[in-house]
Amino acid sequence: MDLIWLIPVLPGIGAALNGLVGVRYFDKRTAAYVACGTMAASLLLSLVAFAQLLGLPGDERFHQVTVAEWIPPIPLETAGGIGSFEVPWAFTLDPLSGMMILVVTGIGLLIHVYSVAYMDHEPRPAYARFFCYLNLFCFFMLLLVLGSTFLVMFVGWEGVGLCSYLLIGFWYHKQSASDAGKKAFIVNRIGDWGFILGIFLVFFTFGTLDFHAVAELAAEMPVEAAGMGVLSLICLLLFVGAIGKSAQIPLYVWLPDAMEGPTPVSALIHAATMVTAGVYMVGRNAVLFSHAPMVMEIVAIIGLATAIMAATIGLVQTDIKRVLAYSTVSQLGYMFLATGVGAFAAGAFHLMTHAFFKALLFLGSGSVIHAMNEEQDMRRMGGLKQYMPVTYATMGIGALAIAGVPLLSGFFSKDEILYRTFLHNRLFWMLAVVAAGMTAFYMFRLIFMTFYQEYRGPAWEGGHGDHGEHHEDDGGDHAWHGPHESPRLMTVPLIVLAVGAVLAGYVGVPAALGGSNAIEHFLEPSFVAHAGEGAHGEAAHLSHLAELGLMAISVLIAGLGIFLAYRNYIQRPETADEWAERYAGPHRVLTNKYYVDELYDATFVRGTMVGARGLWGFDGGVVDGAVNGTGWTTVASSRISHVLDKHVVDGLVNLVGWVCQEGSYGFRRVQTGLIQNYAFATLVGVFAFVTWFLVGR
Amino acid sequence: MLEAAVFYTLAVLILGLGILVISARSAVHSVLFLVVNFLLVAILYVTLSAQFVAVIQVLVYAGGIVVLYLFVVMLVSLKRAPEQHADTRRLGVTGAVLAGAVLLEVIGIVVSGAARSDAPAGARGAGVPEAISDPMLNTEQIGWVLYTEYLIPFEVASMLLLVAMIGAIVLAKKNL
Amino acid sequence: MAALGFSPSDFYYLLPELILTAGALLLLLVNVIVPRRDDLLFGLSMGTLAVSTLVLLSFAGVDIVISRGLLAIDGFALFFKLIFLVSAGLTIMMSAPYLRVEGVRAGEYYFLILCATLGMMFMASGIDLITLFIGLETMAIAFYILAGYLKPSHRSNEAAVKYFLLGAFSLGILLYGMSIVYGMTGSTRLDEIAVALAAQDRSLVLSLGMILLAAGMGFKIAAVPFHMWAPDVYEGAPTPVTAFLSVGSKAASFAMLLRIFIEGLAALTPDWQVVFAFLAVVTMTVGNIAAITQSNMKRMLAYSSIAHAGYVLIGVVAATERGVVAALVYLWVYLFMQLGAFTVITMLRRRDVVGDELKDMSGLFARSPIAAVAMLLFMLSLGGIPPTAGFMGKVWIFGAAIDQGFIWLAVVGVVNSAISLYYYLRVVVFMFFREETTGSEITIGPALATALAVGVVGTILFGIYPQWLFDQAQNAAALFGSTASSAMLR
Amino acid sequence: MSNAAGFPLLSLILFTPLVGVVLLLLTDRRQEDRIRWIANATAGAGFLVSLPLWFWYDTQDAGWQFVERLAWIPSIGAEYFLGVDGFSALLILLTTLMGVIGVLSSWTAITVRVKEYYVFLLALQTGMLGAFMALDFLLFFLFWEVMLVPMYFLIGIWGSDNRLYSAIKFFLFTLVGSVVMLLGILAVYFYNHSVTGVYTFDVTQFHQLNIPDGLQWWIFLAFFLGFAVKVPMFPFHTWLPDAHTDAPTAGSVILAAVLLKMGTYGFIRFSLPIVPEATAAFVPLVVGLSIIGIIYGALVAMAQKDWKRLVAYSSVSHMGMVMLGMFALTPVGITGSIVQQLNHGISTGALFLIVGIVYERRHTREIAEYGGLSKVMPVYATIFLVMTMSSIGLPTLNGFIGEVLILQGIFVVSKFWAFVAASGIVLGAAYMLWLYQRTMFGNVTNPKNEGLPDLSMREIWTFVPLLVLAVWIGLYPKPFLDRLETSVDNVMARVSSDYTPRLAAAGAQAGQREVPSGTAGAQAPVRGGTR
Amino acid sequence: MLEITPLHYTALSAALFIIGVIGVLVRRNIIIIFMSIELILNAVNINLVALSSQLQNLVGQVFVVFVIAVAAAEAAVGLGIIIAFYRNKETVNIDEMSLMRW
Repeated sequence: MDLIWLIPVLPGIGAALNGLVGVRYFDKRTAAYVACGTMAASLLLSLVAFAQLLGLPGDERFHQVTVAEWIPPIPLETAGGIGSFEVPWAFTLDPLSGMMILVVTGIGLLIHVYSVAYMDHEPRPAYARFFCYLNLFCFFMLLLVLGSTFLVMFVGWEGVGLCSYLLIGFWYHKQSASDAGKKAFIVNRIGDWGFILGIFLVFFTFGTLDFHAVAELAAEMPVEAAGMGVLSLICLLLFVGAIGKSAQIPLYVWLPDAMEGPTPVSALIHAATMVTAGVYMVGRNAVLFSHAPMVMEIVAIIGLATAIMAATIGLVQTDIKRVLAYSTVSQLGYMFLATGVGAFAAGAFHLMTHAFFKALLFLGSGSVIHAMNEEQDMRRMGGLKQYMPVTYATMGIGALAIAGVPLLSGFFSKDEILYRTFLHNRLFWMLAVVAAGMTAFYMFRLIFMTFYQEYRGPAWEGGHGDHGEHHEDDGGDHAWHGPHESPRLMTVPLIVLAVGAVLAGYVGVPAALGGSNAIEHFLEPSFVAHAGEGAHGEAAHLSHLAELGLMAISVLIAGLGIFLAYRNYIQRPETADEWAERYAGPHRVLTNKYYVDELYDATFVRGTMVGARGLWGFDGGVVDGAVNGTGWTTVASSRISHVLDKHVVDGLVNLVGWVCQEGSYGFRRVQTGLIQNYAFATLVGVFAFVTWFLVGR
Repeated sequence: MLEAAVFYTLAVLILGLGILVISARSAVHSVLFLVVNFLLVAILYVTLSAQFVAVIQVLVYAGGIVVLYLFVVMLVSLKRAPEQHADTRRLGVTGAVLAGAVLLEVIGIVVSGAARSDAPAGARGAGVPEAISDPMLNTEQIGWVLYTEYLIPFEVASMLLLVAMIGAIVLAKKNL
Repeated sequence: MAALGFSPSDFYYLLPELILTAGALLLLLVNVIVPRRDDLLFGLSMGTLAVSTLVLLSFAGVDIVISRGLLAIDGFALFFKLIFLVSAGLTIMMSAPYLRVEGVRAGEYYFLILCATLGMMFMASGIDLITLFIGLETMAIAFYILAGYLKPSHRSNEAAVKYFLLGAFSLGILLYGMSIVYGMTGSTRLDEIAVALAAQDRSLVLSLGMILLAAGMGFKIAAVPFHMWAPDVYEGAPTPVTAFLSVGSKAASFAMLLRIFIEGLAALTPDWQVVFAFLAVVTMTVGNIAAITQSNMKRMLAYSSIAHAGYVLIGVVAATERGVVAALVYLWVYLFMQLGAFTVITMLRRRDVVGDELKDMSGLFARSPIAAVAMLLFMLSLGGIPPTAGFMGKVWIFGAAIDQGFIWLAVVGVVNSAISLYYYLRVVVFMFFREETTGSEITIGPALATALAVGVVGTILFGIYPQWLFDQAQNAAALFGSTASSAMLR
Repeated sequence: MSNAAGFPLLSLILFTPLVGVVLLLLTDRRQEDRIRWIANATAGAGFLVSLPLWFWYDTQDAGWQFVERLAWIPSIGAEYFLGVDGFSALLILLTTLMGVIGVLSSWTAITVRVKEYYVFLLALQTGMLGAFMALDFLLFFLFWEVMLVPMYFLIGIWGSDNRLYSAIKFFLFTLVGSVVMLLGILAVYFYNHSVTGVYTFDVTQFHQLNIPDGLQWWIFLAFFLGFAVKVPMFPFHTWLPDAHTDAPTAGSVILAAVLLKMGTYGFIRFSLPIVPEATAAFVPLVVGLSIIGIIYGALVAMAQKDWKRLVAYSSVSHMGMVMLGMFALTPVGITGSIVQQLNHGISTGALFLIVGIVYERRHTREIAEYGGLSKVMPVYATIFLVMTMSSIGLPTLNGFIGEVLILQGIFVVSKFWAFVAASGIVLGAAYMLWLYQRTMFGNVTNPKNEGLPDLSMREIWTFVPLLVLAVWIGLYPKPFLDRLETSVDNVMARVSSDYTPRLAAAGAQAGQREVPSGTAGAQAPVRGGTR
Repeated sequence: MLEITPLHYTALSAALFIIGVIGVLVRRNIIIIFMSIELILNAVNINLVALSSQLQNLVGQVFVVFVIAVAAAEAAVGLGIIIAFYRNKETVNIDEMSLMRW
């Protein structure tokens, strides 16, 4: 277990190899082997470490490794006197991080393997670059997960943001891709702004940045039920960071755009791992959050609102990846809802199951896109079931899982969340259930539009259909022979993930269904300050029967969603359009994603740019001009001084400058060359002094 | 009484001639007024019992310098009226007014100073011989002071005159 | 023998002056006996200066009053006399090639330079108004002639007329001031004046005398508003004469000014401090601001020299030993940088080029890197950028002002020195950044090379290791300051 | 005070570039390659001789090290007094390293007046090194001013379009500040004399003065003007974009990497310890200006169309950050400030090199002229990316360490300031990424860019040290922070009377440092804690 | 009024001095300006002699001797300069002497 630091470092080495040497010298195979090999090694280590962790008694499952000093101790004032600002490179393995490293390395490895085939048509340097980024991402993600202090986590936090930026903009020659990358990074930075301030406040309050130490200290502070105390402020700031990273309202806008990246990237980063970092972070600081009930409430509300809003937008999207993206946003909202109502374990559980089925769905969509020659619009697909059965089957499983169909993983985790929400607030529960229904609807809308109905895509050589379209995409540099099943390297990960999506839920079968909710008990130590201490808020309980009733309701709603999708897209495909016409207003709002992007663009982006240009003008015109005016410089560039004259009014310095310049000419003008005027000046001097002495002394 | 009469007469004449010097149209007239002025000043010196200075005044100024002036005025045979061309930027009149103001100030200061302590409280320099009203003694005294106490400046003055001489030659000679 | 007013020892201590006089007279003779031997005349005058300097140096540490209280042979005088002799030597060195190009006779020219130096030496030594006045006039008359020495040149003529007329006019003012001081104290000897003034109340009449004296001296040091002759005369006079005028004459006038005001009018210190403070401020400001738009090098340096007089006046205003040291140090380093700059301008005077316009400096670096780099040094030094001597001078000046609480004066001073860099750098721009050139090749003869070398060495040496200079200046000011401060204490 | 080297190491470092100058002067101006070799060899030698400062530096010695002290101008008490602490040692190393890089990067960029160019570059090097070493205030000022001239020429002769204007602006701006600073120096000098009766410019002596409040204010303002212009702080920054834009690449690199550090160095070395009370009194002003600088610089950078000018404005923003950390007057803040100075030197220096490389190929700095360079110059794009990330403070790279320390340092002083300043980070990401996108991403739209060659081996080598440093400081800054410990503590001991230097504390309670101070926080429940 | 004190002489001297100054300021003929300067010097001399007489101190008169010597020297040089100037410009008008300005 002392070698856990190797878990992130291995992919890091892979990234370095591929980045420094690979781009120039590796052929595709080598690059792929390096990347997958390091990931596999990392997975292996994770498994061993996890096994060792399991081998420990429940309340001792905490292991910290300090690799090196990072920032050596520097004295600094804190709220409690002079503290010592000190950050080591330290890693923590506990149940929560243990689960996470498994998810990251496991799904990471699968996606690496998948990418080997998916990215095959890329040129060699780009191929190596891709794997370099992917490995780098895993490095940072594992750092984030394993880091035992806030700052180490922040390193991973920012690092995954960077990788996300790089991978979204992987096809940098596409304007939209590089735009999306930039947007992701900058929006994330806004979140990071809150996060880092939260970290500062943590240090200021506790004098340490170690999660464990902070949790222990925080546990001894009173719960801030009545008002916003310092803990609430910390949590709020941290949550701002989580909002950015996990794409919650109002900072969710980057995630749908991030779909510009290659699909494996979407699967790994924007579904399975990175975007859940916010949830993970909140879970990491469960003790802090549970001392700030008001913030918890905010977390829950934002999570819920995001879940609903994203689900509604997902209803009308036509881009296959965007549907999945909004679905991700929505599911993340669920996770926050869970943490917000205090069900940290449920949130983490859903995080894990979601990682499986969402990665599966993305990879499946990637497979479809691959098959359709980079076509992403569902309206141009249809009837693919016959061409790619494996993809169809696995995606179907994924959709069932996310829709919450019983006995699949999503069912268990989602119902746990809904149950806990119900305990917390019934209104929340109702809304969450509605969102779940919408999820089912749009997921099956996706399945139906893609795999059922008629084939609506472009024609291929020798194939049927005659409405050939010109493709801008240069991805298809080889002739396209119609939709086809993806190669083995892609389907195997799909199958593995599908198995996962089915089985992952069984680690957390609720008691109502006769399970023991193993995952919850396993994770519990990570959410309390002292192992063995009981979890909070376990007071309210429902009978198993009521719990089963709730499950039934949510299953019913999900079934309703699926049915509606079936009716609208299989039975009567025209209904969709009818509805769209009938509710034209709402439909437009939804297709335009509530105009949030436009709103942000008009306010923040444009505002900033206008401000920036204005300041520049100010800088060039006034501040600079003011200085230019100071005579000496003016003469050097008469042209500039000419322009300057217009700015003379602006400020005293400017005036001084002008006086200075004119003064020089003035003094010269006095120098008339006439001797008598010179003598006159002398006389003036004498007169002035005499008068001064006469009057003043 | 007589002293006052003499002084006022001389003062009026000196100032009047001074004004004539600076206001005469022709340079030649100016020079002539200047000679008379110098002579009157010499008389003034006599009334102040500075006979030696008076003699020098007559010899050097009236005899030497003015002749030089006259000589130059003649030499500079004017082909056009010297004051024809006037530069408009010249502050002549303003200057005259300002000079008048300075004069008022100076006289004011002198008068006020005199009013406070009716004579400047001068301390006589140590070892400086007293001036004696006897004309012969005055000359002797001055000679004594000049050749003992002020010997070095006197020598320097001789160099100064040599410089002036050489300079005048250098400047005035046509092809040197 | 005391009754005669002098003793043989007086002549011993006047040996440097006597040698100078003898040399000057010999020069006249040789000029007549062996005509057209400019090199001989050059050697003779340089030799005279050298011997005079050597003798002078042997008086180091002497502090006596000779000639019945008219002359002081002290460190202060020694310091200034060195400035005069060195600047005269450098002037003659740069004159030799210049006169050849201009085609004028050298004999009387060297004679006049030596006589002007003689006058200056009396200005530094004199502690009596008459002596000072005679010294001043000896120098001034020599300069009147030198300014007009290029007789065919209209500009030279005009410079002479202007300098002469205004000089005579200001002489009248100065003399009137002296007569008032004499009337109020009954003496022309500075020590007696100091004693007499200390015994009486301050009166307006005295203030009037002081103002007139300040105006008269202000003319000589070219302080605003008595400065107006300077640009025109500097521009018109032969370049080496301008150099000598701006260094020697200015230093001598400062010597006289320091003697009169700090030693003689010590009792009036608060009064003349305000006068000079005002003069310093306007002088620096007007000098620098007017200089920034000049296109003629000599004219620009004239304004710059006006501004420098302003800096030195700050030292005078401080009116302490530190202030005097500052003034001395400044004048000494000013000697090297100003003369150096004029040496370069002299260099540019060739048969076909007048060489004193700013544009004549164009591409100097390409044509003569050594001259350009030297000029760069002089410009930086004038602007007060280390590690040049000018910086050390400014440190002293501003230090003296701050020491005495004249912080505002120091602030004006430093702001001005920053402004001044603008026009000094303009020269650099022309020399280094422009390509076009004018006129024939520049050749640096041995005399000019020596002058340039002295300027460069002085500028750098006193910038990097000024200890020797500071010691000398402190000695000079200490001997001088002892009498001054005793009078100042009243 | 000691000299571990046993020989005048600092003088050796100081005068090595001058030896090069002399050698260059003796070389025929037409043998350009030989000149280049000499210059590179000298710069390399300069770096090598400065390395002992890293290895021989004793982090346990709180005094000045490698001290050399000779009489210079006894009559005014000025001395040839050199010595370093951790702070100046690091800056000296940065200077010598940047010297190598600057000289190396000029190999092909400079084709006219080669000899003079290297002469000025090396002379500049001596000036900068001297300023960092001098412990005599007059000597410091001398070197401080000496730097101006070579830089003026570098901009004025080898600069681009508006070079004369920029050069003079640079010169005069800095000069005005520094002459006023000179007055401040003199005021301290005379005050010291009035107290001790000794005329001296010894900075270590000044560090022990307790100057009365009123005088402190004035001295602080005088110093402030001098240093703030150099930094440059917000209202005094306008010379910077011009100077940077027009300077040749090496000039910009050195200007950004080293020259700007003069100002911050001055603050830490002189303002803070000599006039601590005034420093404390002026914190709101300086912090306010710094924060304005951070935001303002970032916003203006965003509006730029000129690549180099954008980087220049980013400098304004970053240096605002440096000033902010310094005037937190907390050990973490000051440490961060110093680290950030190094970081700024590394990343901004590299960014200017980056601009210089395409400028050399294309002779334009218009961002719009570029685009899609990733395709034609992948190595270049990669390096640019790393440096962009370093500049915007991405963790694992150097910038992050500095920013975190600075913000943490200011946070404990005022939450509000930290809130506002941290938002500069967001803007920083925005303009840098936008720049990166506009230049590197997209398709090659401008046909002139199609044939651009990627970096040559020489060019890569100019970046390698910077990349290594960026990663090193990002991942393991301990060696750097250890070296700063005593420097920061000495300053802190002046600005805060109850501060206990770490070295002393460690000596007093040897081994008891592990006691987490956080427990103190737990005992006293915290309420908001805004001061 | 009737008792003639040094004050009277000083006033006379001041008046003459100012007359000279006015002459310098208003006339355009250089030669007349020179003569005005002579008036100024004379004013100084009157002052000195009167003070000397009043102080019973000969130094003032010695001073006058020197002033007269200097006046003579100046006259010689000044007139030499005028002649040199006149040779070139054929004028003694001071207003035509503004070649160098600004």
